[in-house]
Amino acid sequence: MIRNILIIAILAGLATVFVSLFWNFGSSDTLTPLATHYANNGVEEVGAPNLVTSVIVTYRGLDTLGEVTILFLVAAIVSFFLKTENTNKEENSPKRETSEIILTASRLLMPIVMVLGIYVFVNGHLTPGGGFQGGAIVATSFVLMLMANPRFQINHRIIATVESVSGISFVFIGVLGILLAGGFLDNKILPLGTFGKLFSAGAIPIIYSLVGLKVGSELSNILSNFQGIQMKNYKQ
Amino acid sequence: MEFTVSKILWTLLGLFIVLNWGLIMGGTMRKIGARVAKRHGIPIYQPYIDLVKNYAIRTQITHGIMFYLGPVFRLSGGVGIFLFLPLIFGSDHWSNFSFSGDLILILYFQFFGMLGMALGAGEGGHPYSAIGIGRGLSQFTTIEVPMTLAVIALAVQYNTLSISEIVAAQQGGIANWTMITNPFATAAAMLSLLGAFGHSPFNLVKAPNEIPIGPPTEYHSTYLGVLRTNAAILHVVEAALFMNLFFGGATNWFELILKTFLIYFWSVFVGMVFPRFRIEQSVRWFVKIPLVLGIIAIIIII
Amino acid sequence: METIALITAFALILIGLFGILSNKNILKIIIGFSLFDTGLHVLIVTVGYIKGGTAPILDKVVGTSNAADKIVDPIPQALVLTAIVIGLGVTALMLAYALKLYQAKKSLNITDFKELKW
Amino acid sequence: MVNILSILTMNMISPINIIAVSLGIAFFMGLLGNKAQRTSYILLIAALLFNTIVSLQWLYGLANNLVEAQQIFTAGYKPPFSINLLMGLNEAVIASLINIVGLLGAIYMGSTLKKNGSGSQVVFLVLFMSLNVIVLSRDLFNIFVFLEVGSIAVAGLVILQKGVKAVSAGFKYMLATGIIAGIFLIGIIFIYRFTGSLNLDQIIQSNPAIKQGALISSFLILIAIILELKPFPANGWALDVYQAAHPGLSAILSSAVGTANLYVLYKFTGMAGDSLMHYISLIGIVTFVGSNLLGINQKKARRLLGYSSVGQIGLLIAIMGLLPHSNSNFKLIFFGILTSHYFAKAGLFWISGIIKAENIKEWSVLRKKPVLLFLFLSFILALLGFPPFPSFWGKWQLVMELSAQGQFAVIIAILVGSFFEVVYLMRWAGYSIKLEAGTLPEIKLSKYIPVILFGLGLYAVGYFVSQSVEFGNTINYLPLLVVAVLLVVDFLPAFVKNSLSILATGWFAYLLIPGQDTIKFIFTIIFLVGGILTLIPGFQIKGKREGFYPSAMLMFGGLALLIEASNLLQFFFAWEIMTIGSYFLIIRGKKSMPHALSYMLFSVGGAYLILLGFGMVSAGNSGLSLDLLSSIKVYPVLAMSLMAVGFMTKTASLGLHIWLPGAHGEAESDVSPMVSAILLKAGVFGLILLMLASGGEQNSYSGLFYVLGWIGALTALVGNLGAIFQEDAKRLLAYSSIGQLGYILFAFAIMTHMGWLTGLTYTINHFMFKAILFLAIGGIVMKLGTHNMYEMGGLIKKMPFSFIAVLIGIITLAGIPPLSGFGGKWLFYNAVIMKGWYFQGAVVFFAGTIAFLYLFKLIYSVFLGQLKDNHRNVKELSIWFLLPQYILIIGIMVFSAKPDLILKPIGNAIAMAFPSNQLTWEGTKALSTLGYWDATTIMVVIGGMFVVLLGWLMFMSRKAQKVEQFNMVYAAERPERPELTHVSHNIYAGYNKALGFLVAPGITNFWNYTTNLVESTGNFIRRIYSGNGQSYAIHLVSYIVIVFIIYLTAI
Repeated sequence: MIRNILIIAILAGLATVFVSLFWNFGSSDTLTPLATHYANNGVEEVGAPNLVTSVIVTYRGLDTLGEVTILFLVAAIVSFFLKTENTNKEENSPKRETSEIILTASRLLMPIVMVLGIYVFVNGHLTPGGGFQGGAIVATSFVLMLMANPRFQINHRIIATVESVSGISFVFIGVLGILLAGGFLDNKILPLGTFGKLFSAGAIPIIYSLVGLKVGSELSNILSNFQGIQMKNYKQ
Repeated sequence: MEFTVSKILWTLLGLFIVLNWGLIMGGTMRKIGARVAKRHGIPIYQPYIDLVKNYAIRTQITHGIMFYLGPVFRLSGGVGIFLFLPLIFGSDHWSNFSFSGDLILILYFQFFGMLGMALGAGEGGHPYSAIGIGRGLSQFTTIEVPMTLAVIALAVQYNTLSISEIVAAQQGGIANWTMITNPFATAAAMLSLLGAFGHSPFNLVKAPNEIPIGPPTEYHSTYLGVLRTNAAILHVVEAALFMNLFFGGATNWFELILKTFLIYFWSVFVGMVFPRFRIEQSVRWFVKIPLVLGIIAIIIII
Repeated sequence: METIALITAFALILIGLFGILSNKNILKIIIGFSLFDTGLHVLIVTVGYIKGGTAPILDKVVGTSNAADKIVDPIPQALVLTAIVIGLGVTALMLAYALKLYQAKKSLNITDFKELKW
Repeated sequence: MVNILSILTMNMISPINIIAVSLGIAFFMGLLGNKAQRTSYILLIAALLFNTIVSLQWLYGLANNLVEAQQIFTAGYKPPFSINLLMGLNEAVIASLINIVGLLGAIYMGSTLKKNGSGSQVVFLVLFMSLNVIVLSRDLFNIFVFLEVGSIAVAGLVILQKGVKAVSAGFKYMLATGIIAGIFLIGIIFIYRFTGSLNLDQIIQSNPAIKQGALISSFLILIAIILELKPFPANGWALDVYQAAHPGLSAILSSAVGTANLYVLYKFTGMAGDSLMHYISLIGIVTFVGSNLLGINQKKARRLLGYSSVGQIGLLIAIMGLLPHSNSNFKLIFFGILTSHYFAKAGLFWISGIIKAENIKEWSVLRKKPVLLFLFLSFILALLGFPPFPSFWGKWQLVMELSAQGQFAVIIAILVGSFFEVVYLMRWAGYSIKLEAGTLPEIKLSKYIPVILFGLGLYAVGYFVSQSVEFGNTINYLPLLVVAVLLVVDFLPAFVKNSLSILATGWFAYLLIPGQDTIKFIFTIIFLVGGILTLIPGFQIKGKREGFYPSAMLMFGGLALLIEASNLLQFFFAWEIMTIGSYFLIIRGKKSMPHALSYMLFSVGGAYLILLGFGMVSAGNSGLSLDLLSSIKVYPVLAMSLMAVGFMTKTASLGLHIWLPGAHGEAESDVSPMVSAILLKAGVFGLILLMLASGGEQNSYSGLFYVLGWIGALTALVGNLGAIFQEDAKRLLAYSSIGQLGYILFAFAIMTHMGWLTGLTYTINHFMFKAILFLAIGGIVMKLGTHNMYEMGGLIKKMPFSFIAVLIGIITLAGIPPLSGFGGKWLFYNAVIMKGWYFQGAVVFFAGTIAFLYLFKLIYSVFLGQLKDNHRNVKELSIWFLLPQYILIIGIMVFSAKPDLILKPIGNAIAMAFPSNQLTWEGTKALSTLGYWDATTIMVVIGGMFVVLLGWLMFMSRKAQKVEQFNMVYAAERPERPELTHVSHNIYAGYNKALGFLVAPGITNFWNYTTNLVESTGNFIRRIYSGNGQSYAIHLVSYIVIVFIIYLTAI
């Protein structure tokens, strides 16, 4: 109890920091010069209607590379972390078979969800959404399958290959940016194309698709690693 | 000053006189002591007899080289002090080799004999020697402190460390003696003297009344003779040193004999009256009264 | 509008932190983190809000010419995406840790893991 | 090599390739899967090598001005519109450091990485990629992203170590970094709000300090990055990771991640106003002091290294906040301290992984591998800022800069923190050198090589930094070169190395002696000729005597440099070199471990006071010349006192003496004379320099010298009193040294012509007789195998030559005429009376009489009395021990008979500073205003008389019969066992009863109490690290709040 009061007191102290930020906040009517620049020149420079995408993939492409790396990293860590020996016989809670209806329905839904995901990342430069969102949706399809059938096995090999190839390609495109255009991750290695079309905005659709593939496979990978433990528990 | 033959001869003559006076004085004191204790006592010439007897004994043993060297060191100590001490004020003949060093030399040369004695007795292998020496040294350290304070007081008072100059400054009547001009220093030094002469109450080191203890037990024959010779010389020259420092020195032999007798008698007198201290008692006593007197002596002259 | 959002965001952050700091159960701590992260995300989006602005996607209504006056700030929106992904990664890793910790001691109480101290 | 590099620099590889190549390879490794571990490991090494080459290439190019700093714009747009990277000289340095440790770390962790498959290697590679990015990036949010990448990678690598400890540590780490990241993010988003930019340069330009909201945002950002740097006490999580993670990872965390985060802080400090910088420095100092305080009682090696790591980084944070970054020396200081930490911490963590010993007491296995032990000690000394390591120069320059700013309180805090660090690191060093060695696990080459390379790197960088420090190029490395040679040839037998050392010492002397003034000449003789004499007994020792000669030459080299020193830096350098050397010499004794530690602690404490004093000396003055000591502008009395106390730790003055008896008493037989007769004089030398510079007779420090006089007198008393109650022969001599050094201090403090003559006479005498005594007693101790005097006795019959040497030694010590000791006494009286220091003089005199007690005990118990049964076959000491003794006896005899040979030139030399009341000479007769002293005549008179009397007695007792050992009168009994008749144990019991209270161990108790207080404070505070990860999170949040509140009240 005392501990909780102490924690509350500390958090109250932290709240004072927030309050002082709050008082200085004020509301704003105009964009920052940086945002204004993007608003005015984003289309011309990058060619994508979705300015957020421009920022993510091009202006702040290095951050995005970092994000992708984080997921990749987590996938790698989880894989060697959970792979290690764990033999717990007591964990053997027998699970009921999933009902036929759910199994069928999930199988039906899975490709649709996947397609949605692909749609979202392919159109990332045009509509709300993008590689991460699309990738997450793709991974959702695997979640669905896992939830429906705990014995569902994701093919590791394929996922790992997709993950790596898309990653390498991302980096490769980035390097192409140095060679062919203004700098690392510059999207102008391809023509900007017609504004608003699918194949426009230079390399953005490609990059975003790669990101989508990569995120999807990474998330699936993480999931499957968690599931791996589950599976082991089954087998015993 | 140089080492001329006549100088050396005069010095040897002086030494001879001092030795004889030392022997006679020693005998006299023992006689007085005996009479105080209502005994008949020895004849006054007894020290001569002892000396001759000791030197004449034929059986002699030795425990090794340092045992041998001990008495030599001891006698060197006594004779050395004599050599460096001006005996008679104003006399070239009796100033010995005092030109080579001052009061400090004499203070430190006392240690020469002590050290040799300690080492010689040590080699004797007798356990009581070590005990005796340990006690003697312990007591000695505290005896010397008031003495040093007194000497410093004197040096400051007369602005010199040369004994001849200190004596010179005291000429012209009793009023000029240090005894009068600096009574605290004198008192401190005279109390130290009690310890230095090693009479009761500070004679635990020699402890003649108890079981044989200490260096004299191990030494015999010639060695003991040497030690006795030294004792006779040392008593006179130590008394002469005090005489020079505090009691106006001596301008002739008679004055020297009188004054040294009285100074020596002071320690015998106290010894007759007071019983013996244990070693830690005497150490504590010396760091109390004499030390305080010495400090007062210094404070006065500051 | 942004006042409410801001207050919500800060409240979420504090609630999340309270969860992190007071719950002994590791899973609940991780949930606290999720709340904390959510609060942060709301905060980021709020900061990018412009009064009366619309989504920063150019179309027929919002063209290049008038975009600067109409849209909200796209940058925080880009940032929040990154933040979400990072939060996701951290959460996943924490869950993996929780699993491992549970396997080791059959406990999810954080006070049970005090082998290292002083 | 240079050619290759310059060709490389023609074509600079863009640093963006570090990211591209690393990530490309990382993704490719994912493709390889877990089967192809070998291939992926090779790829990993290749990628790290590539990074290293790129950064080194830039470093080379930028450092030599071959290329300009490069801005890299991603996506082809200029900042602030896109993320940009900057590769300047700073970045090149930091990135090179990071990439080198990455490469070597990967080699070191090779087996673990291979075992855990490509996944772990990917994580490793990504970690280093992210570290590069956060160093190079100029975009706030980008830095955040890659900091997170790094954090996650670390959290992943933590679990490479098996076991629940690592897992729970990793989880605590994640909790903490999660919260930190949140705070960071809040800061970033608001700074974007208030400045409209994420570009660091633009944000800095907009000066966030002027707007309150922006100020708070930058506060949050800075506090977040500071929290990443583990400030005390909100750092429990980090300590756990240091302790539990794979040592290879701990090394990386401490050196690479720490370095990168520090650089991020450096980049961010531009946003902070001056007021924030103030707090940053405060945080750093608190961390440095606090963490080191808590480290004191730590017994687990890696956790201890964790504490040290946190502390060092705290120091670096403090430096960042303390010095304006425009300060020309800022980078040098920072670099010096950073690289020491970097090399040493990585090296130490790596070693911890090699020897697999958890408790610091088990590190003694290092002795099985001398190279590792050498590296270990080098690393520890580097952390502590000893020369010739980079941190020495860094710390020196830091103190000088702070002094120039007048920030003495800060210097004191830093020195206190350093001191705590010395306590535990040197204790550890002692364990490794002295404790029983276990078995060393098999060492793989891949783990060995990185450690060796880092060891070498440390020395190389140390030299490099020294050349950039002001006056650093005045340092003479010759002695260190000699030490290096001796280290290399350490496998040779001892007599070869002994000859080499003697030659080298002689060579130093040959180089030094010409053109020295008298006083320096005397000390050269004491230091170097004394060195040769005390090295001679080394011929006695068989075998290799590993490590002895480098240590000895380090000490003698330091002493030589001390004499040569003409500026403060040289002096301090020499002082520290000498301290290290002597420490390694002292600790060689069988039971020396605790004593060597306390020696070290007092020495270092003293050295810090000297450093502080030097700082005050340099403040307000230009240059570093030693002459500045006479024109101190800032707190002159305080500066003088600090330096004096500093030197007095070496001379073991009262209150600072408790280390000496153990250190000198337990040292090896030929080391005791080195440290006692020679080394102590280094402190005297320092004091002499100070006192001469203070203006001699007409100084303005009379109060200080008055106090020093009393300290000297009381030291003499306490030292001598301590000696008389010893049963251990060497300790007795050691206490005697304390006493003698007390005399010396007293004499110099008198500050008159006579006083200085006394002091120098004492110095020369003490050198000679203490060397004789320690050589003789040391040789005997070695022969008999015991230090206890009551177990000896009667050795005069077996060792007559040693006896004579000791006899002459004690006569000199006691000051009995006619030997030279008396000269000292005579001068002393004159000096005391002329000065009017009667009471002090009386105390010193009393001490002198006490000396008789212990001298008698020494010579009696050892040489006289009864020979023990088990010593009946003992032989005389070997010629190697006797030779130096007799050479010194000749010296004593010459000095005794013709003191004017030495005293006249000394008198002339000091007449400049002390013109009044000089000693005048009439031939061999010295005249003062008070008295006179004719040493030659005295020698003749006493010698003549002695010979006559000896002859007479020999004649008289020519028929004396030699008797058996037990032939004596003994209360009608004949004793049969020598023990019964050798009264030696506790012979001054009566004296102890009367005056023993004077030697009650009050000072020892005081220091024990202080030590206990510090340790228990550390232990108490340490309890906040309860092991509960949640508590650590609470600490973290509270830390933010508390710092914020303090900060808020200030603005």
